[in-house]
Amino acid sequence: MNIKELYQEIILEHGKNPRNLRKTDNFNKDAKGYNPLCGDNVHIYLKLNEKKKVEDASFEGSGCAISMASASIMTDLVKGKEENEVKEIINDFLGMIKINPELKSKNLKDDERTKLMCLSGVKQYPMRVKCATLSWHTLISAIDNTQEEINTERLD
Amino acid sequence: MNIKELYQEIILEHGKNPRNLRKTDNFNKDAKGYNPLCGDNVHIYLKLNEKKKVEDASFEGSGCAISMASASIMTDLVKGKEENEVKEIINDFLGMIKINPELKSKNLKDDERTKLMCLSGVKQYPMRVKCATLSWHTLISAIDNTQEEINTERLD
Amino acid sequence: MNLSNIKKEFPIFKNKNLVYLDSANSSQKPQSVIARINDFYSNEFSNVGRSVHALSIAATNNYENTRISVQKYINAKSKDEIVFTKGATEAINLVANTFGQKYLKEGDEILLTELEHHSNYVPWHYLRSLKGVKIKFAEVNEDGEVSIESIEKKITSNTKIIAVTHLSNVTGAILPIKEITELAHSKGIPILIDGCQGAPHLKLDMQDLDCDFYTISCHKMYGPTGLGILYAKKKWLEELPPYQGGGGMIKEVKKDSISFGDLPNKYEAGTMATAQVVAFDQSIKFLEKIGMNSVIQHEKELIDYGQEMLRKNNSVKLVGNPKKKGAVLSFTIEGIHPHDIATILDEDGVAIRAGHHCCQILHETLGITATARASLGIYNTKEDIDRLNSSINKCKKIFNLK
Amino acid sequence: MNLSNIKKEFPIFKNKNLVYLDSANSSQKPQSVIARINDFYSNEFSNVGRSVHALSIAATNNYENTRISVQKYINAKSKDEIVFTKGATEAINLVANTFGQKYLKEGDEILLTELEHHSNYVPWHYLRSLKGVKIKFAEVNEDGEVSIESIEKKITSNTKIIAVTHLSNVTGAILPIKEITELAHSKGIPILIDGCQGAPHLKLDMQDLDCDFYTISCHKMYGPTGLGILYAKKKWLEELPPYQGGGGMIKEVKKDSISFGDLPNKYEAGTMATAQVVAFDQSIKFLEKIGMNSVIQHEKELIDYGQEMLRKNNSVKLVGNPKKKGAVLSFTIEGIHPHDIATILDEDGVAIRAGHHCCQILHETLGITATARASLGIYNTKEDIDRLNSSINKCKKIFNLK
Ligand SMILES: Cc1ncc(COP(=O)(O)O)c(C=O)c1O
Ligand SMILES: Cc1ncc(COP(=O)(O)O)c(C=O)c1O
Repeated sequence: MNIKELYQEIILEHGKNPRNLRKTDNFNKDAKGYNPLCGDNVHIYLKLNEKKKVEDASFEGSGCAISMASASIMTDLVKGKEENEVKEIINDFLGMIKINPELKSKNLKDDERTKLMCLSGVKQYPMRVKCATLSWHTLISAIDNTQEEINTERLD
Repeated sequence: MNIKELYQEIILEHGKNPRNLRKTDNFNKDAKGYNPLCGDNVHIYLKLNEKKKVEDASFEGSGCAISMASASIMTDLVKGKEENEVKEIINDFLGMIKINPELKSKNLKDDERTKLMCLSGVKQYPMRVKCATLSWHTLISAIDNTQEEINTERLD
Repeated sequence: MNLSNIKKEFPIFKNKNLVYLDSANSSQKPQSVIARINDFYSNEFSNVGRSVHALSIAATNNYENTRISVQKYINAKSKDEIVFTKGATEAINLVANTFGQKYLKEGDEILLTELEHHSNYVPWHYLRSLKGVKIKFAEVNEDGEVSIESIEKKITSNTKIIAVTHLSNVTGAILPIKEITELAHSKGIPILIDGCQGAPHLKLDMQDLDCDFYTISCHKMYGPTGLGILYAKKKWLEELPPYQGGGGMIKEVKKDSISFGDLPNKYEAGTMATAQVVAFDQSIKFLEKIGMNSVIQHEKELIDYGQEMLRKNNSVKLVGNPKKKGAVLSFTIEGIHPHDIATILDEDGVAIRAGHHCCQILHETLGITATARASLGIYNTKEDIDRLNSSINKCKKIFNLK
Repeated sequence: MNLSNIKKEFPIFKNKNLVYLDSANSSQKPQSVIARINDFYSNEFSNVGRSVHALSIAATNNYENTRISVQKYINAKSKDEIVFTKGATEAINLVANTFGQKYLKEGDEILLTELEHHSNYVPWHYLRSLKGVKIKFAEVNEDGEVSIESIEKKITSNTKIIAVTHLSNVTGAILPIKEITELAHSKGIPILIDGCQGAPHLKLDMQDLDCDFYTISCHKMYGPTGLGILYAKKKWLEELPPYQGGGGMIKEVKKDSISFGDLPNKYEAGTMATAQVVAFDQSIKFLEKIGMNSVIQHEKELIDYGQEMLRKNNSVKLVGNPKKKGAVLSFTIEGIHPHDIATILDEDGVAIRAGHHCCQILHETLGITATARASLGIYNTKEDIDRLNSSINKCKKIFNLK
């Protein structure tokens, strides 16, 4: 395994210039996440319309390249999708980043799948998996409105 | 080293039938000692006359054969001796029980020296040295009137 | 694993003269445990936790693996219910301190038994002076047991927690802890089991037992020194305040406030006993390989054999005669102080302990100042008991007893 | 002992690729320490204390020997001033808890510094909630130092204890602890020195330093995990109440009262980390054999070399620039998060740590969320620093930095 597979150009680019790093106006769902290991923190904002379709997604926070890129790619990707679809994608992503070799979700377009697979290098770096998954867990929390701050130390 | 050198007949005999196991009437000096290791405890009583000569010595307490024999022999031996002589004998005994091969005190008669040397086997049993010395340390405390309970864990 | 050959697994018994009967004090260690410590320090050492380099990741995984092994071994519901401490004593202090802090006030009662080890009394005693709580002691009967009735008798509406030993380190009595737990819970009282002597000798199932707290001393369980375990139901670990403060147990630290980490980190402040935790996995594997059924059967045979032999021996008096007994043979000999017994036995290579075994209250209740105690481990044999008995006879001879 | 060959004494460096720069977290262990643990468990194991059999006597002597070695090593007045704990964190908790209990009341102030490790803050924080005391922080300057003046500024008539680090585990600043101690004592205030990072790298002389408490973390000092040391002046150990309660620390236990043992037993409740204490004697012998003068000189050369090299490296920014600095090189690289640095370095076998290093307050003060930290041990070499530097360059390349 080469370190360059972890730090692919697309990750570095998203890490450096994260998309959606702002606070959505009139958001109607949000949640905070924290990774005590890195000190990474993230705040996810969602705006869903009446049909539960994501009109906007954004985040605030700071962290390592992996966590920033992951949040950036994620928020880009969920825009325009329906809540159910988003949940399905999250599961697919979390499965892939831990064990599955591939993404299976039908709700992902080919280019989206390719982009997400850029994060798959993390699998070989167990301590960094949490960096990649923090924003995703926080997204679940936002959708479910659990009001509970995500703390990656609680996650396996 | 044979265990029989530790448990010589004279020790067993004094251990079983300790002399002076009582409380001196009108004692004018006393002190308590405690050995947390064994739970042994001893209370020494002295009656000194105006010339600081020991008129009577006795003890109360319970403990192992070594500690009972030691207190028994000790109280027998100090009777009739002067305070200074007693102190000198204590030092001599404590030196012998730890390192010195012999007792050197001029204040000991030959038979007294022989009797004390019966306790010398303890030297080979470091955990039991405190059993043999408890009453002697307590005697110092009584003479000096320190009011402090002797605790063998404080002693080296 | 063949129990008749088990001494071979313990390097200490290369000394063929040694009859080790002091396992209630601390057990010997099998080669696999010793080797694991050696390997870990020699090839894998790193601190666990927050470093991201390869050694640290591997060490952290090993450390957390032991937590999971312990969880499975004692059938706890969650790995987060397993807290590593420096010993059982610390585990009990942790509970007494945090439970006392949050839930106890003047007039409340803590219920112990007369069998308890100082480690399951002194920590509660602190609350007496600090908070004005009362301590009650369920009585031991003449067989050295504490019955469910004697516990029940001392429960009042003020009883706020019960703390009892699983297996007495003096009389060997195995307490009916499942019944005591049911009784306690029927009155809404939480219960701590001091499992120091239970864990090495009995089967453990936390979900079946349903106790609130269970404490283990790893060095008595064929594991390294400097390590203990607190099992506690998750709700308690969540509700109780943290104990020691330091690195690793916090979430966020500011100048005016601190928030604490999640379980089990909340209770593991500072650098932990990493190598010891990693090696303790081997202790559990060792016991699993033998199987607790075999351990229990083997030790029961020894206890029965030993009791019979000592009962037949004139002037020897067994201390306690509990119906359910494990691992411990305490005795006195009329006319010989236990410390003299221990010294003479030691001369023959027979290692026992003499004294009050950190149970002064029990000894006072029984009216004896000290006892001699032969305690068993998985490695003991009937020959060891024979050697014990013949050394006792030597004692008697030296002291001119019949 | 030849320092150029010193890696040979540490089995972990059979892995030639390893550049271990995480010693401030925990140090590697020399063969002599590992072998001592192995030997002790294999041939000599017994619990210490109150058994009278031969194994126990020998173990107790070994255990107490280490206490005397430590006493001599740090030039304490008496061996009774050396208390073994499970770690430095516990040592600080012990002092905060017992000192707080006896001497602190609402409105009293505790003076720390902005440099402190969480282990020297959280234990004091508890007293804030429990007793209503205040915590003040002496300020760190832009070089990452805490000066005597900045301590003096924060002392008031309410200051009841001062607790400061000897050597910062982030900036490497060596504090003027002798002057701070004099200042504190001139105002009648006792002082605790957190010596976790000081002890492995500097000469210690308690009688000269005259501090009231000094805490040591043995696993950072080439010793086993699960062991720490509290040095405390005898008068404090006598006057303060006991900490944890349990076996071994008591004198007499009755149903309604307890009296406590003498020093140092009073503070060593329960079964201690016997094997670890016995082995730590070898850590001290190891350091004595090299000689602290050589250690200090060797590490100073490395620090100077490393500072120069990293200063020359574009985009690398050293964190802290203290005049007196030891053992630690913390840095950031503009545009690369420390965790990414650590992961990339690790790929080359260069083990460093990234994060806040349990010093969140310092990081907040410095306005950075995390730093990368390379920390040194006696086994490091200039080649290690070269490897660090070239891996940093690789990082920069991956992140397209100049
Ligand atoms: C400055 C400082 N203080 C305290 C500690 C805590 O030491 P330990 O984790 O060994 O208890 C550490 C190390 O983690 C430290 O670097
Ligand atoms: C019944 C019992 N409880 C508690 C303890 C204390 O365990 P540790 O000394 O390992 O903390 C012991 C052993 O000493 C024990 O036998």
